[in-house]
Amino acid sequence: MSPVERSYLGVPINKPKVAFFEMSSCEGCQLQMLNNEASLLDFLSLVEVVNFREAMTEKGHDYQIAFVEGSITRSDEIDRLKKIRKQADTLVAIGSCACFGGVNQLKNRFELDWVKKEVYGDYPIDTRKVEPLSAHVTVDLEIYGCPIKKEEVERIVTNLVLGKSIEHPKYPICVECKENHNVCLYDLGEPCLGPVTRAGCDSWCPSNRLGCWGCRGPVDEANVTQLKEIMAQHNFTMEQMLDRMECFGGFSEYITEMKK
Amino acid sequence: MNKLPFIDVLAGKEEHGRKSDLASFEYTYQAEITNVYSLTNTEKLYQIQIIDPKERQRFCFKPGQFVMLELPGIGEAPFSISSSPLRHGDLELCIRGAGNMTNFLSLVPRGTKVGISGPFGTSFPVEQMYDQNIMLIGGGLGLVPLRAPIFSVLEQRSRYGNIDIIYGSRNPSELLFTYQYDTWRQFDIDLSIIVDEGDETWNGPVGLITSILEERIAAAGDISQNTFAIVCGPPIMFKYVCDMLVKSKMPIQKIFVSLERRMHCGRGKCCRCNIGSTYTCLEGPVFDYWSVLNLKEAI
Amino acid sequence: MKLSCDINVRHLTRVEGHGNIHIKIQDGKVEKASWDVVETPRFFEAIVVGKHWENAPYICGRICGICSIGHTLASIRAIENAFGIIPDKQTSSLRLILKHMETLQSHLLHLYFLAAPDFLNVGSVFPLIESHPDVVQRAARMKLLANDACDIIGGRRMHPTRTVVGGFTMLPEKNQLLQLKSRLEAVVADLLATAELFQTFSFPDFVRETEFVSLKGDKHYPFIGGDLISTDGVIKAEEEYLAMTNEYMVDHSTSKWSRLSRPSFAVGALARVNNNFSLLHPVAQEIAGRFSLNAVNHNPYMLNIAQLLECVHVVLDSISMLDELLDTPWQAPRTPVEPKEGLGVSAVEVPRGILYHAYEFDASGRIVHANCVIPTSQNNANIHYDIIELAHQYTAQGKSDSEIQQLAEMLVRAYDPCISCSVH
Amino acid sequence: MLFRVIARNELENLYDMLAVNHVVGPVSRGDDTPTPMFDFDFVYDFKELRLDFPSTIHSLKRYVLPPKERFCTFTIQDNDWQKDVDLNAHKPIVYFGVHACDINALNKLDKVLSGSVYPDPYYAAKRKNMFVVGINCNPQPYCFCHSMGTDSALHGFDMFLTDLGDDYFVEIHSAQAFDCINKLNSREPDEQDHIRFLEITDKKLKKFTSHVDNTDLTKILDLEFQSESWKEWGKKCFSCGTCAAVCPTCYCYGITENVDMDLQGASKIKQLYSCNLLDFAEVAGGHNFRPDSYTRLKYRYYHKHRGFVEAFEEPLCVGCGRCGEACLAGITVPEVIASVRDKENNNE
Ligand SMILES: Cc1cc2nc3c(=O)[nH]c(=O)nc-3n(C[C@H](O)[C@H](O)[C@H](O)COP(=O)(O)OP(=O)(O)OC[C@H]3O[C@@H](n4cnc5c(N)ncnc54)[C@H](O)[C@@H]3O)c2cc1C
Ligand code: SF4
Ligand code: SF4
Ligand code: SF4
Repeated sequence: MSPVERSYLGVPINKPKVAFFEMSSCEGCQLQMLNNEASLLDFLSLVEVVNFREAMTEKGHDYQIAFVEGSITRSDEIDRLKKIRKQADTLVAIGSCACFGGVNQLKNRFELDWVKKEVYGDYPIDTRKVEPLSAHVTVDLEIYGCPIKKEEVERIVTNLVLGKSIEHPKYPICVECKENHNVCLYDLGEPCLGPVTRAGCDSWCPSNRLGCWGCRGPVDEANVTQLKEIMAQHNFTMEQMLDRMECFGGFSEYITEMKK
Repeated sequence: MNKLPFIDVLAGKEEHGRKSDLASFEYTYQAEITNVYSLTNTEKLYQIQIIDPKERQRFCFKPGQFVMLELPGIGEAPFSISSSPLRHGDLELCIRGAGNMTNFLSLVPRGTKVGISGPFGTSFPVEQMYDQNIMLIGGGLGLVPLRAPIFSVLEQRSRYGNIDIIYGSRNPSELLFTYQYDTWRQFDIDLSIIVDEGDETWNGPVGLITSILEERIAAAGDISQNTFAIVCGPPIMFKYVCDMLVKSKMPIQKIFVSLERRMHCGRGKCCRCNIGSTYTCLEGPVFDYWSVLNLKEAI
Repeated sequence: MKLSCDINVRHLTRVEGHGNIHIKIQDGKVEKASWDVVETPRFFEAIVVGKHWENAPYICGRICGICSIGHTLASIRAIENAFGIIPDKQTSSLRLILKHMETLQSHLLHLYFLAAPDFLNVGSVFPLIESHPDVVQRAARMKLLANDACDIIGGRRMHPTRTVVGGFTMLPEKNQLLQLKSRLEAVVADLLATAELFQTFSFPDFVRETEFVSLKGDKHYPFIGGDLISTDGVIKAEEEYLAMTNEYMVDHSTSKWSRLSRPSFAVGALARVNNNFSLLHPVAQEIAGRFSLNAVNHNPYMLNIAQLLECVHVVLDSISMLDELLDTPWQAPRTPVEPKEGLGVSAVEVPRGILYHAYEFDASGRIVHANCVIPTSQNNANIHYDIIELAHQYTAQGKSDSEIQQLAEMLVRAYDPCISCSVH
Repeated sequence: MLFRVIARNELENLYDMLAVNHVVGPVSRGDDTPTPMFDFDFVYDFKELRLDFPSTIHSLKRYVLPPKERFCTFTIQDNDWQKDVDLNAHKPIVYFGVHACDINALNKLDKVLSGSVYPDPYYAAKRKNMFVVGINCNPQPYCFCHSMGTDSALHGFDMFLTDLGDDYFVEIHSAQAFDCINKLNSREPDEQDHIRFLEITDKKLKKFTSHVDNTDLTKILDLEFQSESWKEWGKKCFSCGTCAAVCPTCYCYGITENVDMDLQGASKIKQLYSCNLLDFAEVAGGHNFRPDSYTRLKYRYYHKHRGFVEAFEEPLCVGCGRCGEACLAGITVPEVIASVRDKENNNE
């Protein structure tokens, strides 16, 4: 199939060939793409999927946009990733694993040898320090979240196809939480990373009465120092705050500082 | 029984062939891009005509005012009108590809429909300047808003004294409207151009705009009585140029500048363009230098 | 007669995760036939060590995107078992409906998007959008309902937000449940149409005697907790799960393998149906008859049908649970949690089979040791032996390499393996 | 203005009479919380109404200025398109139980949004279709409306109730309200009612504990533009915009345009913004006129307590105290202004 010519306001819009790949992950972010049954058909009219192992047998190797999920935990993944990078014009990291290492990077808290032994005993197993994609290749665009939010992905992909620049919100989750008319989790006696986490998920967790765990990583100029004080004021331990902040890897640069 | 009546705020408000105030808020003139010319690598000149002939005739603006240009789904942004006020709804906008909307705009073909709303904002008081000398000082893209007052002045050239245009640009390839320089000079206008960095094609002066300005001020002699200045350009240029004019005794209420801010509405609602608490879109973009000095964080 | 065959499938498609199939037969002798799992391990059991109990469901739910609800619920149950928390009726019902909806959406995804293309001879669901629009729309409609239900009860269709130890962070609104119920009632017709569609497919008549392991139903078809049972007659309590799973490592796989009375056993929809056939909803039992599926069935391709039966069962069961919930006023959404030292084990039936989470806590509620046994890792050995048997039988029948490859791929897919989950 | 007195039990009749329309009123939010909380929401039963509410988390603003609102949609064909504007107001709404501060907030919003040039029809359409029933309040520790002159409402409502104990004292401000009251059992207030009314107002005044000193505030803000206090507050601020979100008078916004996935349509979405957010004053090219959190925080005070005063001779703040209550960092208006004033005193 050749890309179907479409146009928007007289500007020709190509239907880009897109491929999906996964490194170490739960494959949930890819599934989110299939999970949008209400808009799946529109999505498929916008792009041509040439490679999506989780959903199709055919494998195409000429694609312009590669969506890569998962983090790097074994050396063969680096080679695969580099090949993908070579082929793709645009490499999009999807989900916290690809952007920050995700929950997988919690492994980095320990010595590799201990980790191997804890799970596999003496059986030899190949693994390495968990890294985000950007540790090995240039990532053109990051789509945050664990999991990614379908509405956000759809908007981003539409903009990508149109050639519009993609701006992530520069404000924290609190903005969306207020938009959703929620009661602040701190008032309900629960900790929340909303004030320091980049918005875009439409305050997914706080709207369900669960404090934010920071899966989308820090907002620009996150005021973590102040958050520490607030956690303390509300009688949450430093450990509780750290548990959340280190869960998805987005706050890694703050963690070392905080653990001192 | 106590069902409250629903009040339709827009009903029956089309009076005298013009929209009511409320209905005009989100009203866009449908306009067509009739021509596009590349001026430099990044700037293009768009000729845009309001489609409805009646609306086109009714559309009036003053030099220095801006319009909001809308590309559905892509964005809406403010642009100074760069054409002569006499031409009503036959507009020329000179636009630099700076982001989303402006880059997409540079791709759309002739004949594409765009939305225009406005005109908005304050203008350069060219009537006040009758019988006086005018210095029009522009840096980079700052020449764009100067073009409308230049047209106005040229159209009534005999009503003004000496006219100086002082224009600075980073390098010769970024000079705008080069094709018009001769016409301007024919109208007895002193046009001085300086670039930060010359190249093989360039044999004019090289340096900062202030060095030329200094010369022009020296040539003009006393500018404390009968000279106005219109200044437009990047914030850093403003500061130096205005300082120099003030030092040379030009009264601050005779210096006019055009400021740029982020704008989402152009109608004094979104607050994005506020300086201190002044709406650039309502009380500006044209300010006299006294007001600028009064504004916190203006430049 | 055909005597050799050589098949290598690298990164089998339309399954979750990375696995390879190798079959090499020379002169009628199987030289090699294997199912290798090459997924990269993520070491969940290690990464939760030292973490506070609250973290466990949140982190361990991320073992798998498809059955994240199952993992979350298993994790929560293990913690509750360790701390001695017994969920009230309201929480149990809501959790079970949530689980049902995950089962429904996962089975539907498998039946329509992953398995059906094989029977319709296409490479993916995408061409079916044009060739069989009504089928795709039906699938989308049903999946949407299941996903919406997960959103309403769990807060999110994947990696749920409302499910916590002690109950829920918040409850759905009653009118949401009412709407859900009427949508579920409407979906029954779609499921019957699905049954009709699958009746038009021809399932390979491959049989290999297998031991089937699942939860043991008591009065209800089992999904959350209870005793463990095998078709070979083994019965164990939930806490004795290790005696049921017997994990060991093999060379060519990063996933652990399991065995019980035989070198391998199977878990999943077919195992559940085989062990608890009489507890299925009568309508599901009736549909089973149409496919001549009786307990104990040893054809792994019938896993697809077992999934279909469960779809029917979970929808009808959810409707009756919703009726009850709608008739009773809401109780408090959650009970307070007091951590305790000790071990907590839970067994939960997730779409692909029985899942175990077990944690050991210190007195402050921090995890000292964790163990998760995933259905696909229990199935891996069985898939491996199935493939060997399949290679034997079909080579002997003289099928071509490509036919055998197709049948082998279909066989692996029938298990709906969740590989990244098995190598967690 | 006309005055009437109705018996306490007539209130439900008033509600029922009005409830043929949609009703928004104060309801309880979070019974399982340490301190009871309230918010405005649609009400379907008189019993849900909590007219004794101290204050609500969010203000009424969201009903006239929704946090996200679709301004218009476009249908696109090739390089031609049509624009379809929807003001998103389709029904009149009764607001039952609104405190004076929130009524005054609406009056202030009116000045910018429907009073000045380019009146905003999206706002006007909702504002014109409001029927407001005010109710007297019970000042909370964080309320400083008295300092802002907004502790009583002179206009901007249809009727205003004051709880006299057994009766309600009713101020009637619109013909529609007059119609309603005439269908109830009501009477003219007598001498005794006047006394009771004054007593209650008097009691209320004594309850205010938070104050803001507004004397010469516009000038002081100019003088203290470089004050160190701003930086101190800036260090605490998350730039999270919560203050603006709960504020009944903050109205800034941003516009985003989105193209539908099928490329056949587009929409223009307005999102309420806040001057505290990082990119509020960023222009094309990336230059940010207010890059530091303290400059943005300061700007919010400037707009409210200086700029708006310059334009309309009153501050853009009704002293409801919501922003300070909602701010996790504990930044409150009385404290910020006091600290800035304090610097000024020290300088002398
Ligand atoms: C009164 C006035 C007159 C003007 N006249 C002219 C003129 O005559 N000619 C001309 O070329 N320009 C003119 N401008 C400037 C013009 O308006 C901008 O270049 C235009 O708005 C850019 O729009 P855009 O959608 O292309 O860029 P955008 O994509 O909106 O922005 C470009 C840059 O702005 C930043 N940005 C944008 N949106 C966001 C966001 N949501 N969050 C964070 N950062 C963001 C980014 O750094 C981005 O790179 C004028 C401006 C004003 C106020
Ligand atoms: S609220 Fe926080 S943890 Fe939840 S989805 Fe959003 S960013 Fe992630
Ligand atoms: S003042 Fe408080 S509420 Fe406002 S932006 Fe700063 S931290 Fe957020
Ligand atoms: S204070 Fe800030 S957020 Fe509020 S209206 Fe003013 S500029 Fe907007």
